[in-house]
Amino acid sequence: MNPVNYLYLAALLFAIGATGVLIRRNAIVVFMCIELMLNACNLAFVAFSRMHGNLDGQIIAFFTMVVAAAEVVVGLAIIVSLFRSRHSASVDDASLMKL
Amino acid sequence: MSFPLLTATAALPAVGAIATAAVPAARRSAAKWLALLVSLATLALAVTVLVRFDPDGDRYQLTESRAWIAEFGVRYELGVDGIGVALIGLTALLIPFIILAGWHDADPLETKSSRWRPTQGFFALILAVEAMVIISFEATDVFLFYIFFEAMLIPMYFLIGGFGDRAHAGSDENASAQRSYAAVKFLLYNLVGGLIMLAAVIGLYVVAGNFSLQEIAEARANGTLDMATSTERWLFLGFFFAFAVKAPLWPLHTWLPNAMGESTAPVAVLITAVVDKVGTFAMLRFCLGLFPEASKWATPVILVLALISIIYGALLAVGQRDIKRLVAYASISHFGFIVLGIFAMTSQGQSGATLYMVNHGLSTAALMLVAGFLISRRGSRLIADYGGVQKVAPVLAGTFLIGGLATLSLPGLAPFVSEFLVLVGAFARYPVVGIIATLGIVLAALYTLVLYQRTMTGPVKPEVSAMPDLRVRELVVVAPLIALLIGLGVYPKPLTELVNPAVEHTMSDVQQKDPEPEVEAAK
Amino acid sequence: MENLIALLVAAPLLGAAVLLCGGRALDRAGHWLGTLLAAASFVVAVVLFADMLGKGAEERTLSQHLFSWLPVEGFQADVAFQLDQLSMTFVLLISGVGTLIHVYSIGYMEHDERRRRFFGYLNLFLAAMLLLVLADNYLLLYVGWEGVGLASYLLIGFWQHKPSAATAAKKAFLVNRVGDMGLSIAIMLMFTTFGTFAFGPVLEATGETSEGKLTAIGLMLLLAACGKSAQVPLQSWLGDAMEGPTPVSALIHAATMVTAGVYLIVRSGAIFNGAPEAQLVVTIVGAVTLLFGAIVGCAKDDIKKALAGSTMSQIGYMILAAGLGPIGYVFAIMHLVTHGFFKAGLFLGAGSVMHGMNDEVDMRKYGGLRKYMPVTFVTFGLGYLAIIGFPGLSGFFSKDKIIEAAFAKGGTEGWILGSVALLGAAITAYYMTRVMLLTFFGEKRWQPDAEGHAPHPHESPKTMTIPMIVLAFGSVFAGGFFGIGDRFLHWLEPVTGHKHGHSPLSAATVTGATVGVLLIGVALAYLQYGRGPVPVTAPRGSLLTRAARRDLLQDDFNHVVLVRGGEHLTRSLVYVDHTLVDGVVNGTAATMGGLSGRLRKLQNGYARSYAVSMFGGAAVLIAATLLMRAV
Amino acid sequence: MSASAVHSLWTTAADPIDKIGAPKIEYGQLSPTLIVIGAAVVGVLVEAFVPRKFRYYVQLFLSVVALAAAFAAVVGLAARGFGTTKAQIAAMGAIAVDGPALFLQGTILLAGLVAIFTFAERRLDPLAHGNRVDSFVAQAGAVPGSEGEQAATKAGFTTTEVFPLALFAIGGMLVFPAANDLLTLFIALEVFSLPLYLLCALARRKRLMSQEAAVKYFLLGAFASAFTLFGIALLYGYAGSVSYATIADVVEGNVSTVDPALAETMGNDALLLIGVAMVVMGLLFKVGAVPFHMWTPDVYQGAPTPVTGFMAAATKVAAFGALLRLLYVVLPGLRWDWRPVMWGIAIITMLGGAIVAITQTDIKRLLAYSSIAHAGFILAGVIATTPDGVSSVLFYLAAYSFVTIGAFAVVTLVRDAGGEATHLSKWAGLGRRSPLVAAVFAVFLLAFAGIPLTSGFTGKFAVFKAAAEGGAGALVVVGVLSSAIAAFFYIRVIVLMFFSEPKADGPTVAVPSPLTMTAIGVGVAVTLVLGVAPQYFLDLAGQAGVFVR
Repeated sequence: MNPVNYLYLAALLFAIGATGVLIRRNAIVVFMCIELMLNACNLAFVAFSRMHGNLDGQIIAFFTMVVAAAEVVVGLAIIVSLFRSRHSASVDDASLMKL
Repeated sequence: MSFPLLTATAALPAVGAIATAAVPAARRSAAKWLALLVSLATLALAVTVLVRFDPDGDRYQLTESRAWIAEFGVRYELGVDGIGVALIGLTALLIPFIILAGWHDADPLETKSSRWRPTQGFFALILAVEAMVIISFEATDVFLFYIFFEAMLIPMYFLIGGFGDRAHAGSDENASAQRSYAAVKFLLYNLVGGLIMLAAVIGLYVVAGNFSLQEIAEARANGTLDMATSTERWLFLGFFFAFAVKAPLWPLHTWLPNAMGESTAPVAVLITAVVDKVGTFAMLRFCLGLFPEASKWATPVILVLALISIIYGALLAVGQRDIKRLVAYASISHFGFIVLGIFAMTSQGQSGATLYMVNHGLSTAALMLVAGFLISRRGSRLIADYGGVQKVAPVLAGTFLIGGLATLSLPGLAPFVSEFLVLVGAFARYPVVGIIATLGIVLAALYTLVLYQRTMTGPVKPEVSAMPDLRVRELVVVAPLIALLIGLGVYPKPLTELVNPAVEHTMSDVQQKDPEPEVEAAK
Repeated sequence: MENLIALLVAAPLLGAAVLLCGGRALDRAGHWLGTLLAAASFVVAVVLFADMLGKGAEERTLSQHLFSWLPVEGFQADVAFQLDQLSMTFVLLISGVGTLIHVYSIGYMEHDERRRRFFGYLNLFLAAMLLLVLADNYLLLYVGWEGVGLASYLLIGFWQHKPSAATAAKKAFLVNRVGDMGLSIAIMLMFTTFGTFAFGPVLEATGETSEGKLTAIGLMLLLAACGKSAQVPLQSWLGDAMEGPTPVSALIHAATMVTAGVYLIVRSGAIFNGAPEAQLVVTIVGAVTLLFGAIVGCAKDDIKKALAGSTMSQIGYMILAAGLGPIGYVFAIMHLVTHGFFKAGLFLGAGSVMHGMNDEVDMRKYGGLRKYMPVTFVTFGLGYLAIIGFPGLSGFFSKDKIIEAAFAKGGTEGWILGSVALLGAAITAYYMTRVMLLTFFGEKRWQPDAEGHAPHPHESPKTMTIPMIVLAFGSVFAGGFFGIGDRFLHWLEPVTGHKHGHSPLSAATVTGATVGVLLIGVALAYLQYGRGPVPVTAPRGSLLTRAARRDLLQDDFNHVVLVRGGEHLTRSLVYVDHTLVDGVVNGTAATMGGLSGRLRKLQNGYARSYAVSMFGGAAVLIAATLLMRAV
Repeated sequence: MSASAVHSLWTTAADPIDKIGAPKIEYGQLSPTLIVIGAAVVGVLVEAFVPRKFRYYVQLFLSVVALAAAFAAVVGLAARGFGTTKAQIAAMGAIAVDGPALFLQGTILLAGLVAIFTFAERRLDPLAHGNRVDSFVAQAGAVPGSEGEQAATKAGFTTTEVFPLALFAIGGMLVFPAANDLLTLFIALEVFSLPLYLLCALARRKRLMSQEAAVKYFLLGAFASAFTLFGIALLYGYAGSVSYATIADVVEGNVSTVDPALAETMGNDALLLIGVAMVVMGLLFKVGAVPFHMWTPDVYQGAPTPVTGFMAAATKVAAFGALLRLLYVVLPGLRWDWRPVMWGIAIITMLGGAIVAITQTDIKRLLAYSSIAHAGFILAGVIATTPDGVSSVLFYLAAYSFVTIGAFAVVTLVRDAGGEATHLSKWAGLGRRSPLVAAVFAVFLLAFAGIPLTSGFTGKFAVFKAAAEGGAGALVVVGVLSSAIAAFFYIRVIVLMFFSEPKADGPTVAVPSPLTMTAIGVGVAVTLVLGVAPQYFLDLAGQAGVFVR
């Protein structure tokens, strides 16, 4: 099956993730959408890796997973502390600073 | 390399400024004396420059040249021509009087926290301005000039905004509000001008590859550097705009009345008699020197602006109710004359313009400082609050009148010489312009005499009845100025001989010949 | 010998410097010092005069070069003097009359605590006036020209505490400035035309340039003359100038300064000779002023203002004569000198009267003073006879010659000018007689002054009477001395040149006519004021009278057109400067602020909207990049 | 894809492992990064094992020594000519050791050092229960205002983790501008971003704002890096490799062997252009260019001020370094595509930053917007695409970072009951109260405004000159105009400090410990030196202006 299709899928996933970031209020969900975007990237990497017949893309995919994990650690820490002090994980509630 | 005299002349006040600022808060009078001494020493150095300078020698003398910022093709190049020497002399001469006149202007009203040291600041800033002005008269490297042309705004800004006129109409916060408005206006106007000039400076570098006045001039002369006409014009406009703001030329003048009105009289003198001269000086040296063709191209417009400045400034001076604003508008009119002289492109006009810079400095200083003494006595700047002063303080009135007569350039006083030269110079090339400009002398008489009549003559107002006459310190300030006004009016020859060769150089820069008199032409 | 010339100027200048800078220490002796230096200058003048008489007519011109004043490329101005017969005449007149008036002022200003300063100003005036007539180039003349203007400004406004005085002084200076404009433009024209403005070269080279240029220069010089000599249309200041102390009026506003215009025109004769149109204009100005002044003189009740009017009209005569060209120059100067004597005398007399009458100036409040101040009466009377041109006295000779010359101009112009001059003579006789009658004859009409002191008229002190007597002598004999045997003519001819015009009327006819109109004028005046009692308050009078009282509405005109208009102009300009010129800048600042405020709103604090902007930005970025490749 | 290709792919995949040699790492040339990262790791261990009351001192000592050592290493490398003649690619093509890299690393290290001083300042906040405290929360986990927080404060807890975090961030920043392939770029990006997210959340005062700042920064940052990553993927897809050199070759079309797959993707410019756009967007986000700037004001305001200063300075340096390398090494062949776009970005960034700043009322937000405007100016230099452009940008970054850290350090001094008094109205009359501090701040403001005799002017002149020479005259004009606008609000602050009467309830100016004094002092010194006698540093930047490929 033509790997290009995987690219379309990746693009689709990326778009979905981005849209999610734009429209969802809950920080956790927003964060999940970002993870989705990262996964889309991974898919793209692997697909390309296959097209070009070298392993770089696959290796990068592993790196990305690690980075994503690290992001989860940091991100959840921040979001949780925010949630605890505000009793809400809505990104829209956190708008003290503006203008 | 011999003793760097020019550097020393500029550096001394700079060092003095730092020293003055460092004087402990309690020792206020020490700071004053220190500042005065430094300014006098600077005057001595300036005199040495004057002596060492040979009018018939090279164009630029006492030159210094050191590597500075090779990256930008910038060198630390100093050198003076006759015009520069004259203006350096003027600056160094006026500063001591300014300091002396402002002796008490910066005494703190109430005892502030021990770290608050207005007096030290005031005099330090004045010296800083002097240093920067002097070096910008000396710089023969465009970048070097630009640096100080811009940098001098900062101390001026603090002088205007920080040490306002005590005699202010209205409440204190109102006063400080207007003061900072004036200061901000001053800074923004000049900063915008300077930034536009910055673009032109960069453009010049792109075209010429270095900033040395002489090198560029030579390169242009022997054709190794040819600017496209449009480029030259754009660059010229960039430079001229900045200088026209500083000068100030209509319609970029409105910052001056605010600045002069809100600041103390000595600072007002510093602005109009010293700092603004850098603008007209730079027109002569940089606009004409670097962009002769563009200068000629722009001449018609500039002459019109100058004429407008002359008439418009005078008319507004007539319409003023505030003594200092009146003097400010009078200065605008006078700057119109200077610009007219510069761009008349005749040797009479340009010599006249240069003399005018010096004489206007002296006359405005005399008038404004006496006005300052007057205002400090009555505590008001409004003309209407005065009357009959001449009865109670004849000496003050007399000096004020002489200052006024100098402002209306009465023959026998220095300004007449320069004004007439400018008029003749303009008339020789553009008769109509010359005639219109002559209207200025009538209007000048009008605003000066009206001012004198309303303040000094008539029945004595009760508020001024107890007004003391000039004190010794104040006489020491005014008397020498008046002496100079008369001296240079009767015997301006030394000055003209100093200036003429430089003017001839400028004329050759712009490849202009004086129009021949009709009769000789016929022969 | 020529090195003495500088002394003429230096002496009074020194006096001015010392008196004005010197402190109260000089208050006691100041006036003597001033008088002494004036006298010194006169003595020097006499010495030079004697020396000059000793020489032949050709080498009488002396010149002294002091120093190069303003050397600029292609532009040479020197401080140098030139003393020829013309200057000599003026020098003698100025320093002579000047000295007399110094003496007079010693008495007149006795009670003024600022007397020292007054003498300082007088000396300053003398110096400037002498500089004016001695200068050998127009620029230096300009210096003297403005110098006398300054002195006159200071002296008119000497009693500055009186607002009227201060205003009058300012007005005088301003009107004169308008004239000065003319002079400076004239000098510029000379420079561009001849490349110089020294008398010698310019006046010799007049032949080499176009008549148009000369006319332009001439008209500009005329403008200057009008300002200084109070000729229409710049005459309005002279009347107000009477606010000054009377000696000032006598010296500056009668004898010397106001005649500077005549000097200028005569001195520039060569230019005018080359410019007939300009000459015509000059004569017209002279003629108009001649009548104007005379009419004003008839209507004024203020004795000094009446005399001022007469001064105006007498100078009108001189200008008229000067405008006639070579036929008139000499007589213009001659009348100038004689007028210097009798008009100064008349003013001093008026001053003496006021001195005795608590400074009352309204003639309707005088009357019958001849018994109380005989000396004044006699001297004033002689001056009166001189000015109306009573046969045998100074005025007769000089004025008669001018009228003759006017007719001699020939053509209709000649007729018109001549008859105008005659008419003027008649009116002169009328108003002077009026002054005489109102002041010295009839019954007393004295009124107590503001403080309620009734006046006790008394003769003035010697210091005042002696100068009056001397001047009276002048007014009686000067004319005869000059006129008989054309002494003056021969003296001045080498400088001004002279032509005998061919008058359509014989000299005798003209003289007869002059005397005739004179008698008519006197008779009319006597009929009106001599017989019946004179009302203390002026009757309403005819339209003309009322207009004349207001200087023929000239001031009103100025006020409406210039003052009001100027005020409106400046006020509107102040507005423009504040709203338009400044407004533009403040406007831009405000716009920036508004823009900033609006853009700020985008920063609404919601992370998601930030994300939107990023997303949008990315989209645009991508689109743009692709677009770049597309195009 | 044909079966044979799949087969070949399979066989390549099945090649015996022993062909892969152990990677060759030039430890010497990577020493700066290694030192810092190593110190960071040690710092973590310190947190684990050193008793609480010594941690602060040990951490401070450790970080200072590490940064100083790393800087020494950079200097050493530069001295050995790695900046110029011996510039080369290290670590199997992952890291470039060349002029720009070393210059920027040096700058980052010095900035970091100075920033660490401000991190360690413990004299400004009043004693909490008798303990000296810095500007970081006692216990990040504790809910604001809860008993837990009270207890933590009482127990004298302090978050000394900030030091290792900062070191990690610095480590990442050191790699970022030196990264020579896209993977390393991405990793470095994350390595320095994640610690910063955390640091933002650790303010002692105004914790809610601090946490909000962290959340915003984190979410938007992650969002941006997702874009970057996708962009990287596309570029990889386009060139079949993530190494800068290879991509550059492919872009310029000079590749020796073109296999069919590559030929196919090479033809597809969309991949290239979209990829470039997305990667560049990620970098522009980090430098805070309009329209990717919106996080800047909020984060700058909310984060603890020392962190703000650190971010504002170091992040910009690193990000611009990376941007330069990307554009100059990878995409010179693509200049005509990205230059116009960057023009647009630069213009709206300069104007946008300047204009919006006019109406700001909070000093930290004001500085944030000013930093946006400055990003615009630097972009003007980037666009020049000449060696001069590179060196001018390098110089500008160095000058700017010290001014910024100094300015924010001054902000930490002006305090009232609620901690730092950042509202502008509180600054009224500061010049009367404490002239010295006000004067110093004025110097920084003038430098921001680009007044001559300050480093700001030299830098601005350098970039504008480079831009003009690079044919971007119009940019210079816009830049000049926006500097005029910008001047307005810097001046406004000066007016406020000097010309308006002090308020009765105005803030006090705390007297800091030598640490902050050093930070401010260094800032002032650098500002003036680079303003008056910049020649030496301009030369340095000039020599460092060449990238290795």
